[in-house]
Amino acid sequence: MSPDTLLRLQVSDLAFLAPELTLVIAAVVFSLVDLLMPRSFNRSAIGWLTIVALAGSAAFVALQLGVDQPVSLLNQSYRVDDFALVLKLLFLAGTAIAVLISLGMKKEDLGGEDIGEYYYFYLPATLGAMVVASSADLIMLFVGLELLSITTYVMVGMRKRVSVSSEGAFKYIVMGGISSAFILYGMSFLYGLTGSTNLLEINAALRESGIDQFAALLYVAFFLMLTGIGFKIAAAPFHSWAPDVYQGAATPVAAYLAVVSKAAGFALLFRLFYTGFFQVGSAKYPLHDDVFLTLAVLAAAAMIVGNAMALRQQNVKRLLALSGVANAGYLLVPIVAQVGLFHVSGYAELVYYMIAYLFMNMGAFAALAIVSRASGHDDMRGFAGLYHRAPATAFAIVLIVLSLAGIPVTGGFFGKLFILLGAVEMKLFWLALVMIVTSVVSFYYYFGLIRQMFMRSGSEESPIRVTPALGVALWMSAAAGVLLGFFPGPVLNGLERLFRFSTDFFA
Amino acid sequence: MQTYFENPLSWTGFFTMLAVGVLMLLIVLGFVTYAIYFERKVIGYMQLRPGPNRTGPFGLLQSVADVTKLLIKEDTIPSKADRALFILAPAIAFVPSFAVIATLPYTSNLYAADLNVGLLYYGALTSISTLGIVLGGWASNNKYSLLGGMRSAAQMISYEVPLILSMVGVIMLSGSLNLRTIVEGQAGWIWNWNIFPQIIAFGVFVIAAISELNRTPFDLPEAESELVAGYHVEYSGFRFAFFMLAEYVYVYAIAALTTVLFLGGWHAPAPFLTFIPELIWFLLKFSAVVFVLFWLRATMPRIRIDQLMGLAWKYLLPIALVNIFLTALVKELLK
Amino acid sequence: MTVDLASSYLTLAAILFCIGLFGALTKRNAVIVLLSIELMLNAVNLNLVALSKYGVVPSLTGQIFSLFTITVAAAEAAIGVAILIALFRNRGTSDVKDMNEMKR
Amino acid sequence: MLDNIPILSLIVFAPLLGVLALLFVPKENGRLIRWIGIGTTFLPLLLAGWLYASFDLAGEGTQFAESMRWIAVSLNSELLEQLGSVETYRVQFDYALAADGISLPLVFLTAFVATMAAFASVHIKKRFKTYFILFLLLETGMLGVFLARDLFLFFLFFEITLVPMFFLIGIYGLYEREKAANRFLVYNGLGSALMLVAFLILIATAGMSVDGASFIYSGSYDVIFKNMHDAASFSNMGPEFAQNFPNPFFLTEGNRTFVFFLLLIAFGIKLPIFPFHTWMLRVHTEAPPSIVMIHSGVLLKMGAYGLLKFGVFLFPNEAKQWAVLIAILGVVNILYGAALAFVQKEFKLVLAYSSISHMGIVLLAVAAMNGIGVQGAVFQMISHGLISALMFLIVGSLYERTSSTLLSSMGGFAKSMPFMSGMLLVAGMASLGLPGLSGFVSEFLAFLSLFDEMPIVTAVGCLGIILAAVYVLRGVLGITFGAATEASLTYKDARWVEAVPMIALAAFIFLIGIYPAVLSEPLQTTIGGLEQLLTGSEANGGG
Amino acid sequence: MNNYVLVAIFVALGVFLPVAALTLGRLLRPHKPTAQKQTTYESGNDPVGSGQVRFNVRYYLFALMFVVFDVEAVFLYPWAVAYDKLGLFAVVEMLIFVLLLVIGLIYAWKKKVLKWTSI
Repeated sequence: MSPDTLLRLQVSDLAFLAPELTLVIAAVVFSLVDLLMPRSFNRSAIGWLTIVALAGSAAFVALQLGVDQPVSLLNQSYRVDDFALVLKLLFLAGTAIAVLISLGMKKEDLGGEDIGEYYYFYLPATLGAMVVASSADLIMLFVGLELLSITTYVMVGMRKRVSVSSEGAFKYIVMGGISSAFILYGMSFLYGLTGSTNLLEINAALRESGIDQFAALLYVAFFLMLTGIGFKIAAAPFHSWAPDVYQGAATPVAAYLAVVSKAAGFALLFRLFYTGFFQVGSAKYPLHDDVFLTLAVLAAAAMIVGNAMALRQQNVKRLLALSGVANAGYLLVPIVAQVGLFHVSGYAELVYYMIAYLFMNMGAFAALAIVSRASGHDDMRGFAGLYHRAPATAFAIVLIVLSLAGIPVTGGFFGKLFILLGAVEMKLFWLALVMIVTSVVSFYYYFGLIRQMFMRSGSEESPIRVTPALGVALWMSAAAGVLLGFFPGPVLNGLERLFRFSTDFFA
Repeated sequence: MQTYFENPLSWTGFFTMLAVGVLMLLIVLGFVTYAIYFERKVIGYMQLRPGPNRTGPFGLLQSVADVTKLLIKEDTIPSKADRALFILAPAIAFVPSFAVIATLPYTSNLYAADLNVGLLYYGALTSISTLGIVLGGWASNNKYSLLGGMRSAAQMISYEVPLILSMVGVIMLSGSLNLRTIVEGQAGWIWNWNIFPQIIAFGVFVIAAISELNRTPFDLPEAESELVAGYHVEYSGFRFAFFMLAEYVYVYAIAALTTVLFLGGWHAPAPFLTFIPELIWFLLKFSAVVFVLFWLRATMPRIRIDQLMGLAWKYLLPIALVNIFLTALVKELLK
Repeated sequence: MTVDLASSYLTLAAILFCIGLFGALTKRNAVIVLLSIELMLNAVNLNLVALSKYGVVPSLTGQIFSLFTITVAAAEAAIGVAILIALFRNRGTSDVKDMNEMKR
Repeated sequence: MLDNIPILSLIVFAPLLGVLALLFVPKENGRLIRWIGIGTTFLPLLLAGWLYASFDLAGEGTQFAESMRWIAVSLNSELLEQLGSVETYRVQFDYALAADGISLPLVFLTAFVATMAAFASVHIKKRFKTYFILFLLLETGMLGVFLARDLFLFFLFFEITLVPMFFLIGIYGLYEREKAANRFLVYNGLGSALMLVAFLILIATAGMSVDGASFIYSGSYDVIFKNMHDAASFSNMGPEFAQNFPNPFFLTEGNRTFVFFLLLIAFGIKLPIFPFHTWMLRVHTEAPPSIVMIHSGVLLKMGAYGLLKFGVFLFPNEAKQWAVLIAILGVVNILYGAALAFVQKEFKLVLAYSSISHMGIVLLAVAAMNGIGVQGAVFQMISHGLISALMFLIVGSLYERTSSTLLSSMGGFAKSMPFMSGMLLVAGMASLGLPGLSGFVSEFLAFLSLFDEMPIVTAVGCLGIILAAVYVLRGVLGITFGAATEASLTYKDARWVEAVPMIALAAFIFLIGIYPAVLSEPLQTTIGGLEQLLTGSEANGGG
Repeated sequence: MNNYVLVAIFVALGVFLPVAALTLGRLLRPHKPTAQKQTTYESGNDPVGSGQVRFNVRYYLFALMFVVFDVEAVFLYPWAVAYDKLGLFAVVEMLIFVLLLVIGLIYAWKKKVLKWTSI
C-alpha cells in the first residue's frame, strides 16, 4: 500500500465526521475554558456546555440516520452506517444523562478541584465509543477502544483524595490493560493470517483461502480477542473487576461504565465477530459456529454468575455492577442468535434492549445518587424508608426497578422478551431457559431495593431533597422505561428498518 | 566495506567488521583522552593560565596519567548500595554512547554501519544512557546521588524532546532518516547546508544537545555547590571513569551528528574547494563544534534549575514545533 | 507463511506475553504489575512486526499498527503510574495485596 | 347492545378507575379511601353479573370477543426482499379479550371475591391509600388473566398480579412478611418465566399464520389452537413456500412434550403441585386475611385455569399421555395436604394444607381428560374459591379479636359469636363435601370423571375425602364448640361489615350446591367443543 | 542485514570494554575495605535514614510530558520522511495532531507543572 493509493480524507468527507468533530472541538474548547477561567468561575457551566455539545453531536448523527449505502472513509477504515449511527445516538444519550446526574451531585463527590476536567472528559470517552462503533478496521477499533478506556481510567480515579477511588482506578487500569493486550494479541494473529487489518478484507481473505491450513491459530486469535472483550463488557468469568471499579468510581462514572462503555464493548464484539468471522470455516473446522457457540456459553455464564453474585450484595454500586454482568449475558444472547432461516442477526433486539438498559441503569444510578447524597454512603440501607421520605421518588425508582427486573409492562421486559423470541426462533431453548430463570433470580435483589424503600424504616425521617438535575434524570429514565414498555413497536420497527445486515456490514 | 554489507555474512566479513569496531573503539578512546586535555587547555588559555603542562611534553600525557590513576585506585562500593545495579549502571551509561558511533558517516566512503533509520537509531540509543544515570543515582543509596540522578534524568528527557523535534525539519528536507542521505542532500554550496534553511532547528538542536551532554551551562546534575557531585557521588575508580567516558563519547557523537545534520558533513562549503579531502572537511567542522562546546564551558555560568526546565518546555519545544510547520509551509510554497 | 522464522518470533512473543500475564496477575508490587502489562503489549508489538514481514501476506500495516500500540501503551503506563501515585498518597503502600478496602 | 360496548375491557379496567380516583384523595382521609376502594370493586362485579346474565348459553366458542392490534413489530425485512412473495413478516401482539364457558364463572368469582375481600380490608390499619391502589391493580390483573385471549396478554396480566401481591404481602403482612413476599415473588416469577418460555416457543412455531402476503407470528390463542390441532393448517402459507423450505414452524414430538412439561411446571407452581408448594404456606400464614382471601380464592385458580387452557386444550395428546402422572400428582397433593392439615396446630396452616388437598382434586379432574372432568375441575375451582374466601374471611375476623390463630388458643366461640361460628361450620361442611353445598358437587364430579379411567388412583384419592372430614371437623368443631377460655366469652360477634360478605359467600356456596346448573350451563358451551377435541385429537394428533 | 551485525559488534565491544577494564582494574588496584570507607557519603556526617528518600512527584510529571512528546515524535518521523509524497492535507492533519498536543502543553503550563519549585 503505497501512500499514493491511499484513499485520503476529503474536505467533503468532514460532513460525515461532524458528530465526532463536534466532540473533539468541544473537548478542546472546554478544556481551554476550564484552564483560562478564574477560580471563581462556576464549573457547572462546563457540565451544561458538555450536554449541549453532546446534543449537537446527536443532532448531526440524527441527520445522517437512514443511509442507504454506507459511507466508507479513511481508506475503508471508518464507516458511517446505520449500525454505527444508532449506537452513537445511544452513547450520546447515555453520556448526556450521566452528565446530568453529575450536575445534580455535590462537587466533592465527583472530581473535587478538577470538576472542569471531570465534565469535559466525558467527551473524548464518548468519542472513543463512537469511533469503535464506526470503525471497520482493527487499528481504528483498537484506537477507539483505548480512547474510551484510558479516559475512563482517569474518570474512575478522578477523586484523588478518596482512597477507594484510586484503588478502583488502579484495578481498572490493570484489568483494562490486560484485556487490551489480549485483544491486541488476538488481532495480531488475525492480521498475520490475512495481511490486512480491514475487517472486510479479513473476512474475504479467510473465506477465500480456507482455514484448514492455520485453523489452530485462528481459534487462538478468536479466544484471545474474546477474552479481552469479555473483560471490556464485564461478562463472567471476566467480570471480577467490575464491582470494585464501580464502587470506587463516582456514581455517574459508574453509570457511564455500565452503559456507554459496555455498549461500546458490544459494538466492538458485534462488528468484529460478525464481519470478521461471517461464514468463515470449513467442514473440519466450523469456526463460525464455534464462535457463536462460545459466545452462547459466555452469555450463560455471565447471566448465572452475575445474578448469583448479586444476591449477596449490600452495596448498591456493587449490586448494579453485578447486575451489569448479568445484563451483559442477556445482551450476548441476541448476538448469539444470529442468522437463520427466518432470523437475521439480533441487531434490533440487541439495540432495543440496550436502549431499555440505558434508561433503567441510568435511572438506577440517578436514584443511587439521590439516596447517597442524603445518606453519605452507597449501601442498600440508605434506601430504607424512602417511601416515607420522598414518595414520588420512591415511585419512580419502583418503575425503574421493575424495568430492571423485567416485569411487564416496561422497556426491560420487552427488551428481554424480544431477545427471548429471537433465541427461541433460532431454537436456542436452553439459552432462553437460562436467561429467563436467571432473570427470575434477579427479582430477589432488585426487589430488595423495593423492600428497603417500602417495608423498612430508615434511621432518618426527614424528607430528602432531590436536586432538579437528578430529578429530571430519574424521571426521564423512569418515563422512558414505561414508554418503551407500552409502545415498543415504533422503536423496534424503526431499528428493523434502519439496519441491513448486508449493507451495514458487507458493503 | 560495502561488499561486506551486501554479500551474505562470511567469517572474513565478520572479522573485518570486528576490526573496524575495535579500531573505532580505539579512536574514540583516543579522542576522549585528548578531548579532555584539549578542553583543559582551551579553558586554561581562556582563563589566562597555561592548563596542564607538567606530565609529558606540553602536558600531553596528563590525561593518560589521570586514567592510570583511576585504574589503580581502590574501588569502594558503599555497603548500603544495591550492589548489582551499582555495578551495572556505568556500563549501561557507556554502552549506548559507544553503540551510536556505529552509524555516523565520516566521508562518502568512510562509514561503519549504513542504517536506513540511522537518525532514529541514534535517538533511541542515546535515551538509554539516561537509565544508566538514574540507576547509578538510585543504586548508590545516597540522597545526593539520588537527587542528582533524578535531576539529571529530568533534564535529559526534557531536552530530548526539543532535540528530537528539531531534527524533524532536517528529515523533511532530505526525506530520509539515513545519515548519509542527509549529508548527500547538502552537497554544493555552503547555503545548501542545513544550518541555513534550518537555522531555527540548529539553534534548538545545539542548545538541547549541550543540555543532553550535561555540560555547562546545563551541568546541574553535577552541581558541586548543592549536590556535591550529582549522581556519581559514590562512584570512584574506574566505575567513575566510565561515567566520564560516556560523557565525552557523547561529545564526540554529538559533534559528529551536528556536523552531519547541519554542517554539510564531509561537503566543502563551495564546489571549488572539493580538492581538499572529504575527511579533512569533516574533521574541521567536527573540531569546530567540539571547540565551541569547550568555549561555552569557559564562558557561561550555570543556569538555575527552574530556568532550565522552563527553557526546554516553554521555549525550545514550541520553537521546534513551529519550525516543523514553517518548514512544511515553505516547502509547500516553493513547490 | 515463512514458517520457520515467523514461528520463532511468534514463540518468543508468546513467551513474553505469558510472562507478562503471569506477572500482571501474581506480582505484589503494583509497579511490577504495570511493567508486566507493558511486557504483554510489547509481546504484541513483536508479533505484529514479525507478522508484517513473515505473515501470510506481508504488508506494512502491521508496523503501523505497532506504532499505535506503542502510543497506547505509553498512555496507559503514564496513567497507570499516575493513579498508582494517587493511591500511594492515600494509602502509603504500593502492595497489591493491600488493595482490599472494598471487599463487600 | 352488548356488541357495541367493550364490556370485557370495562370489566378489566374498571378497577383502574378507582385507582385514578384514589390518586387524588389525600392519604389522611382514610374513610373516603375505604369507601372508594370498596365501591370500585362493585363496578366489575356488577358488570360481571351482567355478563353472566347475558352470556349466550346456546352459543359455541367464545363470546364478547374484542380485539385490537397492540404491538406489531416487523422482522427481518432484509430476508423478505430475497423471498419475494412475502411482503411483511411481523410479530404481532394483540389486545384480545374474550369470554368462554370456563372463564366466565372465574371472572365472576374473581369480581365477587374481590368485593368481599375489599370489605374484609377493614382489618387493614395503615397506609390505606397504597393498599387500595395495589388491591385494585391486583384485581385488574386477575380479571385480565381470565379474559385474555392472547398468550402474550395472558402472560402480561399474570405478571401484573405479581407486583401488587408482593407489596401487599410485604407491607401489610405479619412478622415474616418480607420473607413471605420474597418467596412468593421468586416462586411465581419462576413459574411465569417458564410459562413465558413455553409461550414463546408456541408463538415462534404454532403462532404462525399467513394473511395474504403477510407472515404473522402472533400470540393469538385461536391461531395457536387451530395450528396445534390441525397440522395441515400450517400449510396455509402458500404452496410454493412450503416446497422451498422445510417447515420451520413445526413442533417436533419432543418439543411438544418439552413445552407441555414447561407449562405443567409453570402452572404447577401456581396451583401449587406438591413439591412446589412451600411458598404458598408462607403466604397463607403471613399475608393479611383479605389478601389471603384473594390469593386462595382466585390466584391459585389462575394456575388451574392456565393448566386447563394451555396445558390440556393445546396439548391434548400429551396431556392424555401423561394423564397418569397428573393423576398421581393430584392424589399425592390430596393425601399430602390432608395428612399435614391434620397435624397442624395453626388454623391458617390447616386451611393452607387443605387448599393443597383441594387443588389436588382439580388435578385429578383434569387428569380424567373428559368433559365431566373439566366440569369437575371448574366446579372445584369455583367452589374452593368461595369456601376458602369465606374461611379466611372468618379467620381474619377471628384473628382481629384473638390475635392468634393457634387452634389451642381458640375454642368455644359458639357462645360468644354464634353467627361467625355458624358461618365457619357452613364453610367447613362445604369443604368436606357435604351434599347440598358446593364442595359436594365438585368432588363428586371429579372422582366420577376419573373413575372410568383410573379406578385405583381414584380410590386412593377418595381416602382424602375421609381425611378431609377428619381435619375439618377437628379444626372447626374445636373452634366453635371446644373448651372455651375466659377471654373467648368476651369477644363480640361479627359487625355488619364483616357479616355481609360472609352471608354473600355462603349464599353462593349454597346456590351452587343446590342448583349446579347455574355453573354447568355456561360450561357446557365450551366443554362441548372439548369433548370433540379430546376424542378427535387422536386422529389429528401429532400436529 | 549485515549493517546490524556491525551494530551488534559495536554493542558487544561497548559491553566488553567495561568488563575488561574493570577486570583488569581488579588485578591492579588495592582492595582494603573498611566499614568507614563503605558508609554512604553525606558531607562528612553520619548518614541519616535511608538514602532512597521519596522524591518529588514533579519528576514524574516531567516523565509524563516526555512520554507524550516522545511518542508524538514517533508519529512525526515517518510523516517527515514521507512528507514529499503526502501533500498539504497531511500537513493539516499533522497540524491538528500537534495542536492537540500543544493544548496538553498549555494545560501543563497553566497547571504549573513546568514550574520547578523545589529540589
